[in-house]
Amino acid sequence: MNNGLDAPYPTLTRLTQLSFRLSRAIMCLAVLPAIACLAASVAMAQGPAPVTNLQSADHPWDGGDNADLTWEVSADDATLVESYFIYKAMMQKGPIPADLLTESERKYALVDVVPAGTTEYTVGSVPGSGYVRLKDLSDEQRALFDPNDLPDKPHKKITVELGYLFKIVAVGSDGSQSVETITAAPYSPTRQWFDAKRMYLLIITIIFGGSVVFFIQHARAGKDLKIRKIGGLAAVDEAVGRATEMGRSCMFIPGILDMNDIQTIAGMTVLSRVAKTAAEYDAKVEVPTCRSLVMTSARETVQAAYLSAGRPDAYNADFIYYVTDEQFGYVAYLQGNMVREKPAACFYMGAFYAESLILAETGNSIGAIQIAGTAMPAQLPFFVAACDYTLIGEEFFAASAYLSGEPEQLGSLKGQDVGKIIVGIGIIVGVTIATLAAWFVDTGFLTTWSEYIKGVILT
Amino acid sequence: MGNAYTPGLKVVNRITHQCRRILPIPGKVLVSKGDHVEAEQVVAQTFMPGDIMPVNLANLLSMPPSDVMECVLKKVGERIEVGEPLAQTKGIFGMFKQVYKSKDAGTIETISDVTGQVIIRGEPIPVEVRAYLTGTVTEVIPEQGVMIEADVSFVQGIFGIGGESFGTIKMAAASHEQELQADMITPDMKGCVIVGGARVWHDAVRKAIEVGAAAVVAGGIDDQDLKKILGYDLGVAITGTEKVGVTLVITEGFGDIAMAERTFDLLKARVGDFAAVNGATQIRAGVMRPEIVIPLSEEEVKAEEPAKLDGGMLETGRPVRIIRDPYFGLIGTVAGLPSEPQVLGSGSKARVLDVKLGSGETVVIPRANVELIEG
Amino acid sequence: MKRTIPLLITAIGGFVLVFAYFSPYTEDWGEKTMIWFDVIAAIAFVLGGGNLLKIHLKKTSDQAEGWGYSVITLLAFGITLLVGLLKIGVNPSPQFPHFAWSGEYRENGSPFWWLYEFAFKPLTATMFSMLAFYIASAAFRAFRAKNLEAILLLGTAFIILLGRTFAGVWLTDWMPEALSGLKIDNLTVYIMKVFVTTGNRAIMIGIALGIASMSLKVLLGVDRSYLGSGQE
Amino acid sequence: MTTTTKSDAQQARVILATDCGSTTTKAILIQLTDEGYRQTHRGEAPTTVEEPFADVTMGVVNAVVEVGELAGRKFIDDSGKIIQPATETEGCDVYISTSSAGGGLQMMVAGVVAEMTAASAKRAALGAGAIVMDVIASNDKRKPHEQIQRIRELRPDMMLVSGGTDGGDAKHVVSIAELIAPAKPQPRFGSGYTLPIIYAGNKDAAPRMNKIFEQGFELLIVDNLRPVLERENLGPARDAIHDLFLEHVMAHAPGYDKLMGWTDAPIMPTPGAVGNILQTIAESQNINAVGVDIGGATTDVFSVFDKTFNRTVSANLGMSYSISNVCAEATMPNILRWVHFDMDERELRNRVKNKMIRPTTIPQSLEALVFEQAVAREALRLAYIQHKEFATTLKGVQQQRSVGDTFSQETGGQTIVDNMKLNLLVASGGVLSHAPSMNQTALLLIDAFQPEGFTTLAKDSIFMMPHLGVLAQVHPKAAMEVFERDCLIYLGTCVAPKGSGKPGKPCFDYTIKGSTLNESGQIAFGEIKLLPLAEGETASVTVEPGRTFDCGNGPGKRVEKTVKGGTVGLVLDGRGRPLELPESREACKPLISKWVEAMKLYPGMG
Repeated sequence: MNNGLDAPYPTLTRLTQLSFRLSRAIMCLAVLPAIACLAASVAMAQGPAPVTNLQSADHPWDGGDNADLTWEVSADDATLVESYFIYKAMMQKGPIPADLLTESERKYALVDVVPAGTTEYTVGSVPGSGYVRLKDLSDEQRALFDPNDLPDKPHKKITVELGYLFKIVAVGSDGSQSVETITAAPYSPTRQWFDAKRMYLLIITIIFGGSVVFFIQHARAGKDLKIRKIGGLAAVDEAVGRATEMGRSCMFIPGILDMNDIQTIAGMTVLSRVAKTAAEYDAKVEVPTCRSLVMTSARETVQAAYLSAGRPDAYNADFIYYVTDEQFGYVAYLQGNMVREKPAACFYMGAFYAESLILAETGNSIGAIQIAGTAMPAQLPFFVAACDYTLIGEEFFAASAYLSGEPEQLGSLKGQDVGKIIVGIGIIVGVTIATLAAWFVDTGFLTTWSEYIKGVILT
Repeated sequence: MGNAYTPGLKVVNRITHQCRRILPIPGKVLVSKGDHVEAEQVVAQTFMPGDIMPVNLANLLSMPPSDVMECVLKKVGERIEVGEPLAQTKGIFGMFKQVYKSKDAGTIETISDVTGQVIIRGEPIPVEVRAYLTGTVTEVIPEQGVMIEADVSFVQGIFGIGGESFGTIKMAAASHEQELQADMITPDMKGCVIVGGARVWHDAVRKAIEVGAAAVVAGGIDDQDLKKILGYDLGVAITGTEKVGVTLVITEGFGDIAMAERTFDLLKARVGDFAAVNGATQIRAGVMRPEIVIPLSEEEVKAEEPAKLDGGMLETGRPVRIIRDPYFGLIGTVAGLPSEPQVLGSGSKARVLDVKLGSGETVVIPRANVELIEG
Repeated sequence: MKRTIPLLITAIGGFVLVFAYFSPYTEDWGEKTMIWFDVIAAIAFVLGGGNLLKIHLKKTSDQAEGWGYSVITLLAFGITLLVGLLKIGVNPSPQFPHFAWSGEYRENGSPFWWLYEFAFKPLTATMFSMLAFYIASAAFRAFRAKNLEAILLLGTAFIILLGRTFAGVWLTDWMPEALSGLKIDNLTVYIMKVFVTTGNRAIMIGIALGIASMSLKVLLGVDRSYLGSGQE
Repeated sequence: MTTTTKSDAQQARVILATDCGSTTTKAILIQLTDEGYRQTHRGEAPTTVEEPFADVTMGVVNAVVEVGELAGRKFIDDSGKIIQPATETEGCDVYISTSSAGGGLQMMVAGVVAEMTAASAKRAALGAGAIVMDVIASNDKRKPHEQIQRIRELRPDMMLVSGGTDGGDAKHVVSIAELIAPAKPQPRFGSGYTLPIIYAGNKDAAPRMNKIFEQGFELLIVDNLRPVLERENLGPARDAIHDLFLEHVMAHAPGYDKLMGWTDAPIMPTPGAVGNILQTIAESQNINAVGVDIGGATTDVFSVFDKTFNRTVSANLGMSYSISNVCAEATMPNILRWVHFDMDERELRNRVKNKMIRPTTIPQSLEALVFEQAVAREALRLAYIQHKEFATTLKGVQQQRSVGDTFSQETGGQTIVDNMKLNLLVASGGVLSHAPSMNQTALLLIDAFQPEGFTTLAKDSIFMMPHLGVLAQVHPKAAMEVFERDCLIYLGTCVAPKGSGKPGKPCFDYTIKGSTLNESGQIAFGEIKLLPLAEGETASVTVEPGRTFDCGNGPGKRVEKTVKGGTVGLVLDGRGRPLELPESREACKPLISKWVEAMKLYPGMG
């Protein structure tokens, strides 16, 4: 996919090219009065000299949502000019018919206002190159514009689908405007294979992912790894045992999100353990789900668990069923079921929202052993308060490693520790720089660093 | 502290040996008093109630256990064959009925509406008891078994593995001090009781299994060899049920130790005779030692005087075997029986005896550490 | 095979999403992957609906305990499905006035809208409102001053709860400007901004790392427990 | 029977007690002297339960006659019965007996979940003095047919079936019963014996039990031993075991019906009686105690912590029949780390096996003794580990959390054995009681049990605890007095702080004030010191542990306590807890040598 400016349209036949041009011509006719209008307004003010040699170029290493502009300052830059107004206009992609090279009839939108002396600018999504909003302008500046040109909402982002023209107007301190300078050819951005904005993230990802993989390999080599005891998982046997002794069921609730949520997957790993224990104890484990796909996966998980426990005959698919996709409908069902059937053990493993406390409190009132695990920070306090055991965020994801006891899985936890070290170093460096920058305000480089961390690394 | 010594192992040329052959549960005795029985002859048999097979219908057909009663198609006591429908669900409005076909044959023992379980009892298992001892039935215990008596040559081992087996005696070792190696075992020893001398090696046992020997008798065995044969480290000396392929009898103990000459000579004298061997050992209250029983032919019975076994008292002049380090395995005679306890090298006080060893040396040994050589 | 193919799909799908994040060029591949997921989820919905029907029909057929509720569920399910699917009572769209079913099934005043607005919404709201009671009961139980940590937390919770009410503002209103930091409402804001955020971030970092490593394990097929048990 | 004699028992002047073990019957005589009740004489005779005698009373009479001869009293009248009550020269006021003849009471227990009701059932059976042959539970990972096979194979004297809370599970407990009934275990005592079954499970399932065990079983239904998961109620089940033991098991053992007629209190299984006395002591003195009895085949551990009694039997940890199993479980390197000189491993392995097949032999040389004591350390250590795992808080209990526990979510089923809280450690059994030197016994106990803080060490002089256990039921005062004065031989006290440090660095400072012993000094980490403090003496010991060491009041906190002396004395143990030995044999040997020397263990050994 070559989006170069001069590239012909290989797929377009001559006919379509013709019709294309025709339509352009018709459009041109329609906007003629507007051109006249604008030309008049320009002629009215005797402003500073315009900028020259305005060029638009592709911004490297991006997703095609930026454009780099360069220009030479106005001759009056040092004297008259206070700022440059940068405008952008969207248009069809491709070469522009010769007769439309000066398309001042296009709908230009103000992108930014830069101070005199500036010679380059990146239009796009990079911080600092955002679009100007009406409220950001001073009253004088605002007077220069038709409010309709500056809608108080973000302009459309640059995309590879369209072409763009840019213009710059030098504005004097008295409000006088120069003649506009327009880019010679429409600019069509291109997408690159790599997004430079995500460079730091990529580095961190590679270090982190690499260390996880490294430790997994390391563990495969047979190195013994220790893991802290996680009470909530150790208690699975106890909870299932309680249900068995009391002749009640175990209820497993895999959260309210679908299988594409990692929390639901983590929940499934715990379910596999719960089901295996239940199979060994010959207890009943009930899994009402809120998504059909979760039901299907849960069935697979439970069946495999029963098989590995050597009791395939005890598996009953009817205990894993679908209730409803509706959050509160699901909660209503669960609550009713809990109050009627009084399960002796309740497991909440997955993504939860407002229903967390409703479920956990109901479970508590019926005297069930409750074990919860979620990575929803807002719901954690509720689970902690109402459940016997709670797997807090990270522990929840460590569950599968913990339960399997396989060295390679435990290795991944070690890899996670590397991640923590990176974060720890990052926090210490960041906090130190930010603190110093706040103390020595005049030391520019500290502020720059701190801005760089905030603006580039952390986005 | 009445008898703080191990009663010795019997190694006798001729003894009237009695053996009790009892069914685990009451059954039918097939021989009558006075009958002559052969070692491998069945003397009593019975049928054990068959294995029970629980079938959890509630799970298999996904229904509450309380429904099981209505859904089972058979009644308690009825027979069921493999593939025959055992139960059918009620279905949804009479449709989608599920049928469970039995995977086992047997009779329905119970149907439970609490557990949802049906118990099928399989075919009765025949249990037979063989005579083991070629001899005469001296007593019939109705419905239980028989007592069999015969004049035999009798050798008790100290330790064995494997159950009862039968075969003719064949010597593999030339002397009681020769170790039993794999190359000494030849294919013609199939079905035989192989007699070695001193330590039996692990690969010799392997070879014996390979050639299909009935039993191996040797003086000693190394702990690690035993571990290799069994596949695990033996913790408690209760054996007899191992399925290693051969019955093994050790006459002296663990380590490099030669078979007692007397034992070796006795076995050597009976080469070619038919012997019954049992490796079952149980070292607990009611001790059981492995044994080699060689029935005597009638001429032999006449020829030899039955050995007179006394109660086995420690007396000066009696042959004893020392059964603990530092003199383990040595044989000597009682030279003195001091009555006062003495302080041992270990610092404990115990009753001791003086033993005159074959070398002429006299050593002091705690009474607990000697064993009478009987017979 | 039963294991390998799902693992392959997971791995490819997952890595495409990761790759797409870093490579603008392949941005839309990720979107496509997500669309595949939606397709699968939609198919699975049929399974879910079928399962729902089966369970409640069975219950009704067996006249099991509480089968009346099952009948109601079935009716509700059927009616909603029919009304929505057949677009009953929907005004035709202006574009196709001759087709009665051309309108929007959720349009205001339609029976489906009515069901949503007057049956579904109030029911949902009822469930949600129960939360308030449970918060009270959970807080009552959880905040027992058993040890030092509990006492600290109890105190903090008290300040925050008070700060969120008018009483809190009113109670410390008399404080001079110099001590404004100690006003309960300000304290609340300060606690929420500094301590709560700090704690939350710590948990968030753990969660993020957990998610990353878990995802990696799933993608690499190290963790297969979601496909059943750990063994092949 | 018991109630009437109980009141008379308080005036008893002469008490006779026997314990019918599987090989010997031991009789002791307790008399009221000027200094209260004292054990005065003892005698023993071979047990006569098996053929050719087949009458337990013969052995009892023989043992009693021996006691009578020593005491110059006549206990047996011409008809061969014990004379009661006592006169000046004849008879006794109270006669009691325990029994473990014929292998003791062998039971099989069943429950629903192995860690819950089945564990409670096991606790009840063990507490009553039974040997638990196997535990059947729905989650014991055996398939039903394997469970049936096992029930058929074992021949228990009695079964205890429990499971389900009251109103809880019936399905599992009924299905277990449904397996037992058709499996029809054959009792040891032959076909005339109907197997007694105690049902102590969900009361709702009791009617079903009646139906299932209608034929061929002797069913006794008692209160649920776990009415709710939060509470255990073992009393009724234990009592039922004792009753059935007498009614059925004993009644089938030869001669016991006669013996039962003689005794003034029901005959108890020996270990049950030991547990009884330990519980009585712990309760009356308000202490925590651990008792151990290491035998040839099994090792029994008894503990009372915070008034909760637990007993475990480690079936295959013993010093003769099971010695090979100890070596297999503990592994040779673990055993050899306690040996301070070189030994040939292959030879040792064969020696161990030879001991297994000739269990009655005794070590003759010092080397053999050192090795045997090393094995004993490991056997005791393993038995204690098993005990710790068994003696736990109840499992399956709902935890009430408050926000304070967020980051310390303790699970149920934690062990209640806490060495720091342990006050008294009592040893009995051949290798401990008959060690040539008491110092060996003391260090054996310390090494194997690793008591923390201040712990009094004692040994049961002549294994009198079973007798006293029964006596405690009829005459607690006499039992207590004899226990204190004659039964226990105090070895001394061990002072050992918990924690770890660098070898050679200070572990704790001590100051001792006593009538004969007045010393102060410092113990370095890795050092052990023996100070003489004779039996009957006490001293006040002040310990100031280092920062990382805890002697009962928390790390680095000073502790002051009065300690009891004994035949060994006061042991100041700075080796740290848990006691860690270097992995390499070379590093281990000099260390052990140092300790052996400090404790004067093997004086004959250069």
